[in-house]
Amino acid sequence: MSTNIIDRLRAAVLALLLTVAFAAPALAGPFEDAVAKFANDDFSDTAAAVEAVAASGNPLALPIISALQEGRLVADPGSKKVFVKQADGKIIDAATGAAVDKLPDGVADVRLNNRLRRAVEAALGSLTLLSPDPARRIAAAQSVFKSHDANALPVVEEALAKETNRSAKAAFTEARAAILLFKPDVSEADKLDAIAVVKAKGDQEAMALLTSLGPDQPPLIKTAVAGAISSIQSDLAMWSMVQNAWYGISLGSVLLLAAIGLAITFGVMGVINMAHGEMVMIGAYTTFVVQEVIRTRYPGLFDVSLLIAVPLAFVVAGAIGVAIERGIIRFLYGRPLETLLATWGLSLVLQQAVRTAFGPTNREVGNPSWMSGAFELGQITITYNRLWILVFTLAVFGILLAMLRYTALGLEMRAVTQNRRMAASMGIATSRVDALTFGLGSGIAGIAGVALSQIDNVSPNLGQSYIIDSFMVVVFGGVGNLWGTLVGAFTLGIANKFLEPVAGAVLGKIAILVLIILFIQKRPRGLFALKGRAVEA
Amino acid sequence: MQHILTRSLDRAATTFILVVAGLGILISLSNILLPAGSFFQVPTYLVALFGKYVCYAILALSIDLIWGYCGILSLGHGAFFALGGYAMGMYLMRQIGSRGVYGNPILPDFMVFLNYPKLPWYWHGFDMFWFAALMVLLVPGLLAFCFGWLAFRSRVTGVYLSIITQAMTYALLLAFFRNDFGFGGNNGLTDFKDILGFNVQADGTRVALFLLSCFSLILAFLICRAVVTSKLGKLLIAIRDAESRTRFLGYRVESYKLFVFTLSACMAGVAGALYVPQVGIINPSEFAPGNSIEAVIWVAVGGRGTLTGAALGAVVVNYAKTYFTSGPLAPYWLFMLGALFILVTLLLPKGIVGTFNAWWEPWKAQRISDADESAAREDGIEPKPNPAE
Amino acid sequence: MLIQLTHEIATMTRRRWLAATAGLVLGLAAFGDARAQDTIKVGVLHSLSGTMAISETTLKDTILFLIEEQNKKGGVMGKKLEAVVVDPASNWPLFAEKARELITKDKVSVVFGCWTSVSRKSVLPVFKELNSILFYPVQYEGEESERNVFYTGAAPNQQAIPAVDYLMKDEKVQRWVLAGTDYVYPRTTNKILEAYLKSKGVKQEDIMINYTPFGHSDWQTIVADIKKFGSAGKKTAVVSTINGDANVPFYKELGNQGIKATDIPVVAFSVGEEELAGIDTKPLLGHLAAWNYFQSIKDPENEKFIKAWQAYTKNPKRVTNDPMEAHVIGFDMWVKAVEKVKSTDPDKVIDALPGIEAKNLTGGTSKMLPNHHITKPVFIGEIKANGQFDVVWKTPGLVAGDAWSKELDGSKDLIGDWVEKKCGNYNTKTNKCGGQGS
Amino acid sequence: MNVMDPRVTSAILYLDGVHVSFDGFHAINNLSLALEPGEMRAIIGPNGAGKTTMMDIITGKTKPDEGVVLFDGSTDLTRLDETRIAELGIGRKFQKPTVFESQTIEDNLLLALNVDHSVKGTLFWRGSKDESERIDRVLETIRLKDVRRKMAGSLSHGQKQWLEIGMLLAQDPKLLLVDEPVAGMTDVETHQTAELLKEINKEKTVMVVEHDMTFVRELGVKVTCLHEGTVLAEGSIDDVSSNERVIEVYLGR
Repeated sequence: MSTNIIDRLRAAVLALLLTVAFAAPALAGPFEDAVAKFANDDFSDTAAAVEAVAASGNPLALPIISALQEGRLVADPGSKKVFVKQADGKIIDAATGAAVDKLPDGVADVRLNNRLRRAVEAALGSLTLLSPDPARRIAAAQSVFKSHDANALPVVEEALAKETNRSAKAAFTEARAAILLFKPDVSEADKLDAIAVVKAKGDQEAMALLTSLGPDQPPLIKTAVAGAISSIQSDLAMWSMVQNAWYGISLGSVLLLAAIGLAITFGVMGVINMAHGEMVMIGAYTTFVVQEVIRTRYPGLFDVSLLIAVPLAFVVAGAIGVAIERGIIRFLYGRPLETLLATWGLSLVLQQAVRTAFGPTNREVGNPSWMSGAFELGQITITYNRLWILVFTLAVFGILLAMLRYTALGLEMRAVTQNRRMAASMGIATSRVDALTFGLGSGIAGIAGVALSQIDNVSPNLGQSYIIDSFMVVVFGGVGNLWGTLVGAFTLGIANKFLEPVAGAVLGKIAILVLIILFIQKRPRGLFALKGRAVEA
Repeated sequence: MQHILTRSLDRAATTFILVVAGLGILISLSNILLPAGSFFQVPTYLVALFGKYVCYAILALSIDLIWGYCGILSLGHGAFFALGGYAMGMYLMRQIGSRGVYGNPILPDFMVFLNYPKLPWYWHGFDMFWFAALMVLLVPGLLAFCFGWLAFRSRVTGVYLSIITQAMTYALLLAFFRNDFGFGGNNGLTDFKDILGFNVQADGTRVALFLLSCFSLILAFLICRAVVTSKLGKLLIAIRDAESRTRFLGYRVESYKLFVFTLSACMAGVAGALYVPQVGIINPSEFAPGNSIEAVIWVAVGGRGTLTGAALGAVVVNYAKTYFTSGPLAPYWLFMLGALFILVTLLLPKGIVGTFNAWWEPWKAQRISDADESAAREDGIEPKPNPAE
Repeated sequence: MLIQLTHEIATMTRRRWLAATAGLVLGLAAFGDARAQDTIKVGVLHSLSGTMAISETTLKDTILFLIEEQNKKGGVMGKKLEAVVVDPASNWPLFAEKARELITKDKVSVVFGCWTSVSRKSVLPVFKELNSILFYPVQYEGEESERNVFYTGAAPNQQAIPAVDYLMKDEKVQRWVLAGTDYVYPRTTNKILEAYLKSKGVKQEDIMINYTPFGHSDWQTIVADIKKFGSAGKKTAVVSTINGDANVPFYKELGNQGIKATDIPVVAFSVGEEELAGIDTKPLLGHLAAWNYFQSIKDPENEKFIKAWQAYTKNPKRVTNDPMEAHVIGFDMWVKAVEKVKSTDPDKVIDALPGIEAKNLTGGTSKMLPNHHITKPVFIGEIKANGQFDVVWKTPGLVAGDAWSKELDGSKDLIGDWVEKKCGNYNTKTNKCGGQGS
Repeated sequence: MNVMDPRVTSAILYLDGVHVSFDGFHAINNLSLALEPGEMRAIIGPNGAGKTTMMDIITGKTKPDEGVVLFDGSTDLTRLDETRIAELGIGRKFQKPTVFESQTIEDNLLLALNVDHSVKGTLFWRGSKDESERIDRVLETIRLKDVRRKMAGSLSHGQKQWLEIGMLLAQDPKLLLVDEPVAGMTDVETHQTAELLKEINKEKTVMVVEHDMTFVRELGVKVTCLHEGTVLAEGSIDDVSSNERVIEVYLGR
């Protein structure tokens, strides 16, 4: 307990040091006056209040500023009283720390803008360099690395000395190196050591730090910096290849997900289903409805909303698919181009139906916490939603393959598509298999919609943006071959992402389309074409 | 030449030509001669609207020629239409001269505010009508020739061909969207003033353009008839129904496909060129794959493999679109259009004219003696479902 | 050929010809019916289907709402207003066709409509030819002043430049990413901004310009590039003219890659309350938008409007946005102009409109200028967690809309003045109407 | 291959050491075969023996992985495409009768005539007396004169087979490849077809692929039995049908 207070005091001293530079006059007033300024609803006053409170050394400073950051600080403009809503729901008077039963009427949140948010972060950062939570210490050290403020050096060094956590220790070492690098009265040897540390960090921030060092340096330092920069640069170039590859794989997984359903309805059944995109859209809207119900009735389930949505989307889209097959497609077998026409009409109807039912605007589908944010792998950022979509896509693909190979339905499906008459004479109910196959393709499009709702708009136009790409993928991979679809999707995705930095997003896409056209000349039946005379029989 | 005309003009074909010419003249006269507001006067906006339909009808004919007769399903024919339109649009842009908002005598407005120092090389020559008219044929024709030469030689058929034509138009869509491409980006080309010295917005010019479109429709129809009634037309159907058979008979299938594909692209280009001055804008959305698919649907609705059907389908579907997008039904028009497409495929698989022929022919065959048998087949041969597609 | 034709005509029965002609005449008559005009018709030309329905449907509803409110007050000049709604279906040539239909067939007195620049460009010749009035409610690239069009949305100097000023002064931004969808509005806006930034001493290497296609959905590469660009040690901001559907995946990627507003703020010109309704805004806290109106602005007029609007749409959560306010102002101005001249005659109304004032919803009074643009306040709002904006800055007074940008070489000498000069592109250097040349 | 082999110069069709495989499946395996001018040869073999694939190779539809295919002693067919090979004078009837179903019988034959096959030639084509006489003659031969204006699609299966043979005649090739001409025919029709082929053989070289042993016997020509893409036996029908390996293959192991 006592060390905690000492820590806080130290922090307050540091904060004082940090803020003197640009906030000298605010020191005068007592703590209560400073707090009252929060009630003025004026950004400059709030800024002044933050500085004064942080510098006050008052034990209430940390709770007040954290509350401000988290939007829990409210003020009554009439009485100029300021209150902290604590995380446990209790309310205290910010100036006195006394508990309050009930907020007076007319209180409003103390507003922030970006400048203030940074000031709050900085204040909290300095207040938390010695925080017991290692994650907060690391964050604080990182913000020092960016600001490389010499005033923080004593605290950083102290923290470094007693730090036991490995990552935190590394962060403090880097922060110290950054400070030393910019501090004027440091020996050359120390500076060279600092450069080595920064070079070892090797990321964008290290690069930014080194480049901002400026040209007026002793020759030895200058060469060391130049060497470090070029080494980081070549490192980063290598990483950017890895990054492009990852982006390509990620884009490929999205393409694959959108195309798998089509690979079944189009590739296996030969039905040109222009309403495929709308099945994806229906899946996305199913997710929306699921989340909406969860939000209003069972907020605790939000993180599993997608797990609930996946089977539901499969059932909803699959059922609609079966209905389409029974109602329209089955009358059109043997006339594949007519199915194009009818399903195009259908896609117009479905789009407008969704527009009428849900309105024309985008609908909000949230990311569950496990699909938000990103993690660093080496020098690249991998976002969780993309990663999960990749995993999900491969799982869907694997399950589908296994289903086609090992289940009775899969066997019947393959039998019917290879030789309908033979299958029928062997007692397979071909029309049932047709309906189920189409339902399966549509259902998979539906679950694709669940995943795509995580990265794209949920609007009536959602499906349209994927239909052309999906057809390209299936045709490029070779109609009737699921592996072809897989390889096709990833090839197009990766090619696109390597072209994009060179040619730009638009030209890159044009180049891909031209490449597909040329590729089809070379292999008129796609990447994995069926060979032999059966093809044309 | 005489024998080509004789065999092209059977009873149905002549009726079609007379109806188009009659309607064209009637509408024009009514617009010019009758006082505005009178019950029988066709207002100018309708003349422009009909002109648009006629251009679509030409596009539909061009699609029917390759799809209905030769089995090539192009899902990118809108690209040729749009290219023809752009060629005309570029001419019309150059005709604006110094009347643009910036008053630059050479550069179109969009080039002025995007800081083009001078006219890009590919804009040169478009100030001359003959050059633009040539390009209307040449650009779509050349693209179709190159594309077809590659695709048909490699024997890309069926759905693969359809999808790469779609890729082609999609790539062009993206390219024309780019402002750096020098065609006005998303806004395209618009605010035209003159065509051949006549104000494009004057009633007289509109009527003249409408008549010209009707004339072009008749001409396109005659060319299509001449092609499909020739031995080449029989061969196209043969290719559609049994491509490898024709190959083993010693025909170079790719040459035939290339010929008819290029011809069709040129026709689509002309349709686009006539369309632009009448609607007053050409922009990249004409390249949208959806537009091309819709054009194919016109043909299917009217009757694939019947030339009159293709033209009729274009007019019917577009009239429906015009009708349904106004008034109290406006929010629901997509339901109606979608339902129309579904119902036509389910209930009238041969399209309007195809179904009519199937119902009319047996009855008529009784009346017409065997001597006149060639006429009995109308201009259509029912397409056989082709599993290869 | 002639012989063949005459032969066929001769063999055709007379009856068939009669039938054909009769059918034709009936068909044509169905097109043009003009009903007696006991109401004043107002055309609504907004896409209700296709890609733009997402934005434009609300504007259609707004006009219907305003007409209903006006009719409750007794209409205009004692006549009821009647809305004529058409659906141009996000199809640009169809916009022109429908505009023509509204003016010629339905004989509307005024049209409220369009969203995209290309739709406006498409209908422009029609309005000029048929001499009617269009109210255009969306922020746009400027470089236009037409006699028949009234621009109630923001010109670039009413949105882009104040936003950049704010970032420069308040956020001390030194490095700029200009990201936009590749069409005219972003191109022109970025051109103007680039010139403006350079005039403020920003170096070329501190400006990154990036264009993406419509509906771009894979932002991984571009967001990573922005991140890289922003880690060069100088304070960086993104000025986004990304349009429509592409925004949601863009913001989602920003949020997921951890770009916070405190690191690299994004200021958008096309993202309003409607667009945010489709996004989980928690990760976007603090990103900015510049508009002339925000729903969150505390003003009695605004609160009254929001209440009435939500009652009209029977949706207590229905949001309002900037283009809606533009329609509110435009509609009010039109009503006032018509009542002033006691006529719906387009020439009279067009002449009456400049100088008309109407209350906007943010506590001020906007005025129609001789260049057919209006005066507007400019607000910068920060995105809040609830999908609304928190106004962090506003211009001290109203800003007059410039039809022609002062930052572009081609137009710096041009002004639009339909009151004295009767000219949309009057050159103040040469004192001539008609742009730079002649 | 031995170039000095006398057969190389005399044979109208010469296959030597031909291999084709599809995705690892050896459809044709070291196939060697020679046809003398004026000869009629029957090819038999169980399903999957490679009969149709062999025809694909001769007509240029499938390219062999290795091996020699010569026509008229000197022309290398592996370098040519279907159209060129047809022009050289090799006509082919498919296993499944393939005629232009939505056109009249006359028009089917008209399209088959070996006249100008260029785009220009067909576009500006006008019938000539010589052409219509040739068509009449073929119609006579294939006994379809009475129904000449009927759609080919309305013909019976057997009639379609004949029409296709008629198209081969109109094409006037040197070598006819006839794939299963009597499948689905009545006994009478089968007999008539045999007569027809014998008639044709008076002027042209013919290769017939057929399952129907009665028919093959009726033709009374040299028989080659294929199995798994290679020649199993060759000789008169009696020799071949008494060959133990042939019996084994046909009756199964």
